[in-house]
Amino acid sequence: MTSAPAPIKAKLRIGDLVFSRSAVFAGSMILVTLAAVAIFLIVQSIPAVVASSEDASILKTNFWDYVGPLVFGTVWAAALALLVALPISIGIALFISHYAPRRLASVLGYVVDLLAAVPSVVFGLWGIGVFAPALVDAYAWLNENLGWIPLFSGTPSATGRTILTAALVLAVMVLPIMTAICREVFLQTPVLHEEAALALGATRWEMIRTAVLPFGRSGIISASVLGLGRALGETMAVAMVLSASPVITFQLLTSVNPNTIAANIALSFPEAYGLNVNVLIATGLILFVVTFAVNAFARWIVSRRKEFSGAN
Amino acid sequence: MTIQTTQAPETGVAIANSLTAGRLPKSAPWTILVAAIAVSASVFAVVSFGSGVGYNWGGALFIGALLYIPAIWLFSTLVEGRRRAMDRLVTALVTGAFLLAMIPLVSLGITVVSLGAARFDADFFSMSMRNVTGEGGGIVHAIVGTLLMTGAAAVISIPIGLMTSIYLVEYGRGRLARGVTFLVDVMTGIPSIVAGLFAYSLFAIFLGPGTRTGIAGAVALSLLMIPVVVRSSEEMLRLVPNELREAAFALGVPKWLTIVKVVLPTSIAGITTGIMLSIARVIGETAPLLIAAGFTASVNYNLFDGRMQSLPVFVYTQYANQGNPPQAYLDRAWAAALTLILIVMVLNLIARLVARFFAPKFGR
Amino acid sequence: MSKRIEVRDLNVYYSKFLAVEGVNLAIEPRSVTAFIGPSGCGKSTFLRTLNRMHEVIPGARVEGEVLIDGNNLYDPDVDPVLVRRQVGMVFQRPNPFPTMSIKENVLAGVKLNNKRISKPDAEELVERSLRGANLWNEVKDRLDRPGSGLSGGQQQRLCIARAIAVSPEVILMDEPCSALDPISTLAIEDLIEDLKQKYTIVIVTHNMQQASRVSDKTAFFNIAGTGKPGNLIEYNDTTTIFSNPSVQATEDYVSGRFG
Amino acid sequence: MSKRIEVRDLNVYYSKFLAVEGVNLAIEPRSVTAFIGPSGCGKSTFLRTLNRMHEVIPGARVEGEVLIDGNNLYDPDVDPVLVRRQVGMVFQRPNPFPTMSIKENVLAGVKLNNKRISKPDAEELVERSLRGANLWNEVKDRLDRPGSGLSGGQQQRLCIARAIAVSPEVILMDEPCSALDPISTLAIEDLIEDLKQKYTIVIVTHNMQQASRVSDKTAFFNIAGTGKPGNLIEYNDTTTIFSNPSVQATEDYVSGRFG
Amino acid sequence: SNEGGAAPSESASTLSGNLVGAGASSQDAAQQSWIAGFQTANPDVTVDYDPSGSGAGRETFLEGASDFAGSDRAFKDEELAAGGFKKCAADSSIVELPLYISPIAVIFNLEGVDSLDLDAATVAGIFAGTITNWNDPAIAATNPDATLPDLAITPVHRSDDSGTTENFTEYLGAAAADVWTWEADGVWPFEGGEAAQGTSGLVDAVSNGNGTVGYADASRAGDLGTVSIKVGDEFVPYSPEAAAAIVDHSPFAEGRAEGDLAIEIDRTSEEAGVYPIVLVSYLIACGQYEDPANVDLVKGYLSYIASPEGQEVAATDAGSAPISDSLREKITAAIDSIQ
Ligand SMILES: Nc1ncnc2c1ncn2[C@@H]1O[C@H](COP(=O)(O)OP(=O)(O)OP(=O)(O)O)[C@@H](O)[C@H]1O
Ligand SMILES: Nc1ncnc2c1ncn2[C@@H]1O[C@H](COP(=O)(O)OP(=O)(O)OP(=O)(O)O)[C@@H](O)[C@H]1O
Ligand SMILES: [Mg+2]
Ligand SMILES: [Mg+2]
Ligand SMILES: O=P([O-])([O-])[O-]
Repeated sequence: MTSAPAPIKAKLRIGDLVFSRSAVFAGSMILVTLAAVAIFLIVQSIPAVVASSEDASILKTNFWDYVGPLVFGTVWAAALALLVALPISIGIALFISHYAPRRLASVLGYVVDLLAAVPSVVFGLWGIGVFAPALVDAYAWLNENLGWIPLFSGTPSATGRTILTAALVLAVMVLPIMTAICREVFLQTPVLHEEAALALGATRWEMIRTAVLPFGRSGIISASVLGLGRALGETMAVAMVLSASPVITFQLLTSVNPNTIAANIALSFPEAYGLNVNVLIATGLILFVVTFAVNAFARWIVSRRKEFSGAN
Repeated sequence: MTIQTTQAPETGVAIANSLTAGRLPKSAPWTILVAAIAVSASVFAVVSFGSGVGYNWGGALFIGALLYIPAIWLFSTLVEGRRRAMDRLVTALVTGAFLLAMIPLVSLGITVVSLGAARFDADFFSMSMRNVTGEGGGIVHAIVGTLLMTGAAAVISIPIGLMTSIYLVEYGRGRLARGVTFLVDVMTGIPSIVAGLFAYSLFAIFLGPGTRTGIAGAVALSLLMIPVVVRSSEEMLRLVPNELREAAFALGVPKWLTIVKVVLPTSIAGITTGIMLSIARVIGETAPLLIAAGFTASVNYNLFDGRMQSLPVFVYTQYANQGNPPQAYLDRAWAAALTLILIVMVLNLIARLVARFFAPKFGR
Repeated sequence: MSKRIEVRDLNVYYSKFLAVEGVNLAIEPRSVTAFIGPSGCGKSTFLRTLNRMHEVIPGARVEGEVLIDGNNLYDPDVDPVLVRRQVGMVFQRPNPFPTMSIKENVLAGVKLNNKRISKPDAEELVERSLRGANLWNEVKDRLDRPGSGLSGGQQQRLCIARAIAVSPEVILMDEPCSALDPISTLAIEDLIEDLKQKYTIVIVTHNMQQASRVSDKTAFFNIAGTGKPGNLIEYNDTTTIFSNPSVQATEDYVSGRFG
Repeated sequence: MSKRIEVRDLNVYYSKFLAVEGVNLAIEPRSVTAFIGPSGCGKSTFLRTLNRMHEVIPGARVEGEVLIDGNNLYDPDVDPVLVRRQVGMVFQRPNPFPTMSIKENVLAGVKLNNKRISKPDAEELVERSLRGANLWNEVKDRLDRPGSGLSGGQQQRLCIARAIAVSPEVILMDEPCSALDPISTLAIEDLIEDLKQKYTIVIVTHNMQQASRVSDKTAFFNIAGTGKPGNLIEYNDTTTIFSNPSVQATEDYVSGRFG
Repeated sequence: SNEGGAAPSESASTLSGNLVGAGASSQDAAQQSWIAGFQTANPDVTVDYDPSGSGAGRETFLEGASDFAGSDRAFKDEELAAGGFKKCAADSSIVELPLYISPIAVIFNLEGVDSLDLDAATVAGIFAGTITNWNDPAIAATNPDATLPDLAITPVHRSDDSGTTENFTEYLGAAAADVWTWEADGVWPFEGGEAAQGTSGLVDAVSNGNGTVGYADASRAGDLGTVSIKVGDEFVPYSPEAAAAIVDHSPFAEGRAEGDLAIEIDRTSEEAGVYPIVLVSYLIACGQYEDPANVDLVKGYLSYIASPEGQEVAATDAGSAPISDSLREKITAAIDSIQ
């Protein structure tokens, strides 16, 4: 059989060393990059945060008053988008992983992935030209019949370019990435567990509820985080579609809507000069912080029931 | 014992086979769907007749489909009992979710193809915009720029992203790993425009103020791409059962070879999908490229010198700064958008083939 | 409560591959039937057709009839969910739900019904099922810990507890004891003895002794060669099969060095 | 070539939970040693410490020494990879690589280590290993089909073939036959008999008969209660353990209705 | 392919090199035409223009990262005083040339109405949100023949910081000070009304809505209805000539260096045939470059833009108003002074 027994003494395995070092290096690269971005943002932001309207012409009073409505709009639009996108993407993922005939499923997966191929500018163009006008009547109807709900009150927009439209466009934009991740995770549910549920007399939905969804939970959260990150940071589509003002309002159907940080940067940056540039970069820093907070929250949810995570 | 599990659901009808108890006939869902659409169509007809507005086919179908969901649930509850009804409801909802997502896709597809077809000609793919005004011109420069910059971003991001996810799944324990996980999430939140600003400023430090180069664009894109690669690959690597790692370890395979030869091949399909998603995520970015890579009408093959055009920036500027005749600009914008989508489609297709080729072969 | 199972001319296919061919068999209520045979002869495959679990595998399909108390399982409008509620199953590999605690695992089948179950009832059911599977003493202090933290044997017993918690009428067991130590195996065999008073039980086993100990009837499956379909060679009272089989192949198999 | 294993005062922890306590044991080269004991008593846990496979589980750690031919496995500068190449392992659940064909699975130990092997050599090795695991006849026509398409028993035999293909010096087997039918089990036992001429073999089994058939020495593990650590109760020649054990618990266990 | 290379044989050009500019997107279409014309005549030259926005253009120029800038407004006095133009010689002044003049049209989308006559106060009222319905008496008063529906007015303004907005609000503030109390600003000064990004976004919003009204570069008015503005006693529709005329009737800013031709548009001019809502976009270069390498190129390019031919291509391709000959004289003198 084998030749003389190899000594059991450790030898420095170059492959292992190189591999683990480069893995650590890559991980550290992220740290470094992010630190660099953070430093860049912070250094650029400091003058803006303390600036007043005299120093920076886009400020009406001070920085915080400027950024307040933007933070609200960012979170509001992203939350609306996620609210719409999450159930739908889970639905699509389930449809592809557990409902559609197998042969069809991979084609359907591909078709949904295609949505990810659409650049945000095109979503913007489509949003202005096709989607928003198509919603005008529906908004008018909602306003007329459900106007007593504060969300639907106010004068409905004549062009349909409201925060709800923007959120829906965002939802469509984050769908593919969320769907793709959910789908991959659902497909990986161990057959053993699915069979266990079915053998207990579960219907397909009950099987999904007992075996698939709990197993995919951390994947679903990851998908949401990615989707939310994308929605929070999306620039062009929102800038093009949304009729924005510096306000805080929960009304979904009017022409006066809060703007998002990223879109605001895109809108104001081209004409910005001097301290105004710093103000805009400082709003970018705030967006960063918002994302931080959202992610920390998601992590916390995932870690809470880690031992039940289904990972072995 | 208070739990009753086994009694066949109570139905009035005497049925020969107790196992068939109270099922809707196979054709029932379709019958109900047609009925729901018919109801909705007639309501729309009445409304349209009453108000004099044109008949809204889309609305009628949509509302009809919507109506189907409670209808099937109701019928199923009556005939088949609560659990089956729930199952049918979820089936309807899940299918509905899918069809709903098809609406924007189809609408977008029709829009882009019909508007983009106008300029899908030979000139468009053999010319740049150099010295072109008004009609004519092409997008060679933008295609070259997009491919070069996205390619460079991929070359930067995929190794870093993949290695990071390997670090997180296979090596990472303790504080650094937790930190990296968290920071990756944070990184997903870098607004694209901030990424552009950062890359622009970074290169300004080294190459002097105001330099706009393809590589700066690529760096901006990789900032956006890395977290997507990490996240999706991490998710896929975690799905590889530990049993397989153990099997390899027990054969005296070093960890790195286990990762390279067992873990990665097992998850290659998911990883490829993730990488494709990340490329799709950045290939359509406008704002950062506008800032970091600038704008030009001529072809530039050199990532490290001079401005570089890209398809999304081209689409955006053609739309935003329309000259005379405006239609020529819009046609170019849509045709470039269509081209961009086709490029991603082709990349996607390649990735799928790769994934299929390497995917685990489950016999069952 | 128990049911009679009758199988008529059953062929099972994996897509085009005929895995099991022409099985005819009648399983009496309130009895234990053992399936024995060499690996790959289609015992698991056949077993799964008795509660339509094979349908979970893409491409798997059957020809023929399986009658449970005279009702054909494969009638076009039979609901497989109903079938599986009446015909429970325990698998070869333990498969507790990793996201659930031990207690939740036991209650999983009951909870599916969305039936409200009072807390004391639930606790009683959990204890009874776990005791039945001889697991109670080992886990009674950690009912809220994840089921996946148990050892292989413990996990399998948890799965048995889960299956009996919904009190099906027929229980199919695919090598349920292959991961168990003798003490647990003994407990499970005792349990099978108990359950047989009310239920119809079908068990696949490689352990000839187990077959002879627990079963009333034994079915011997064999396979002519790789790529060939598995066949039911002989089906008879267990004592007959082990003492006086009518087919040579059966005799060869049961009289192997193992017994 | 075969190695002597000596274990001194070994404690195994899962984080803070002491799973196995104070094991002292010497395993002679060219012998088969069986570990028996009730489920959860730490047989698998202990077995894995013999080739440092426990290190794969986060939080698992040992105290004490394991000497292989006098070299302590747990010396700080010992390379666990080299250990595992000399001390192979077959697991309780079959785990073929899903991305590989049957042939590639058998060659995995060679190929994964980037060793070159000529085509005829490879084919010879594949055939020899598969024959050794009594799988050759069943799969010889589909060596290029995925390994995961086999039945449970076939998969386990494939894993055994994979383990013996790298010809380790010690082979650890954790209930290798629990998913096998008697014929395959017989083949594996024969194989163990063969391998023992050259190798040191340690096998965990629930099958007392198997232990008495194949092993020279038997170690009986037991556990006082849940949450308590497992202990090595008695270690002696197999005949002594089964005929004349010195501890009451051992006698109780081996004389259970099972034999 | 249309990529550079072989020079046309008859070309007598001796110019070669790379010229980089950045700035106002309003000029972009015109810049593309100028670049095309200039590069055709000088095949060894490549000119790039980043339509990154006026502010960014001025910053880029200030940093010395571009050879020239395009801007919808001239540098302010205090910015000039701060100085620090990296490309320019130490104490050089800068040259600001009003080379792109374009009327801003008030556009609307109202079924059955193609044009309206409005005075400044009414336009201001509409955009300030005090006139909210198309059948408002103020509108009817000046449009007796139009059939005005009972329909809400949706005024659309720019959501981005924009030169168009700045010029439009400057006009409203000057011509209708009673109604429009805000200062001229590139950012829309108050909350309310519909907002849209960029000229294209605004035009799309107006076209896709019903009862919408907005303001945009006149070349983009397309089929939309447009407003004739009351100047003196007349209602003047937008036209290139009328736009050029108001520039000619407006004074240059005072206290500027020679060659710095910043114009202060006289929005309240009552001169016949002037159209007061115009956007003047500048090309900005150094009076004296630190590095003389590109001076010939800059002069050549700017001269081409100022030439009747250059102004003509911009008029065709971008719908701008050609500058008058008298303005051209001053501009040519300024270009000649660049060193
Ligand atoms: N999902 C599947 N697709 C294709 N063939 C399969 C599948 N599952 C099993 N087979 C084949 O069907 C035959 C019967 O397999 P089965 O698992 O029923 O055998 P078994 O008697 O249960 O064996 P064991 O005792 O090892 O569990 C085998 O040849 C096997 O390779
Ligand atoms: N990864 C783990 N983390 C924590 N505890 C564990 C882990 N694996 C096993 N244990 C515990 O360690 C003890 C010994 O388990 P082990 O799997 O070694 O038992 P075993 O004797 O092999 O049982 P079986 O015969 O069922 O395989 C058990 O109480 C078990 O719950
Ligand atoms: Mg089986
Ligand atoms: Mg074990
Ligand atoms: O030219 P604008 O500044 O109005 O975009």
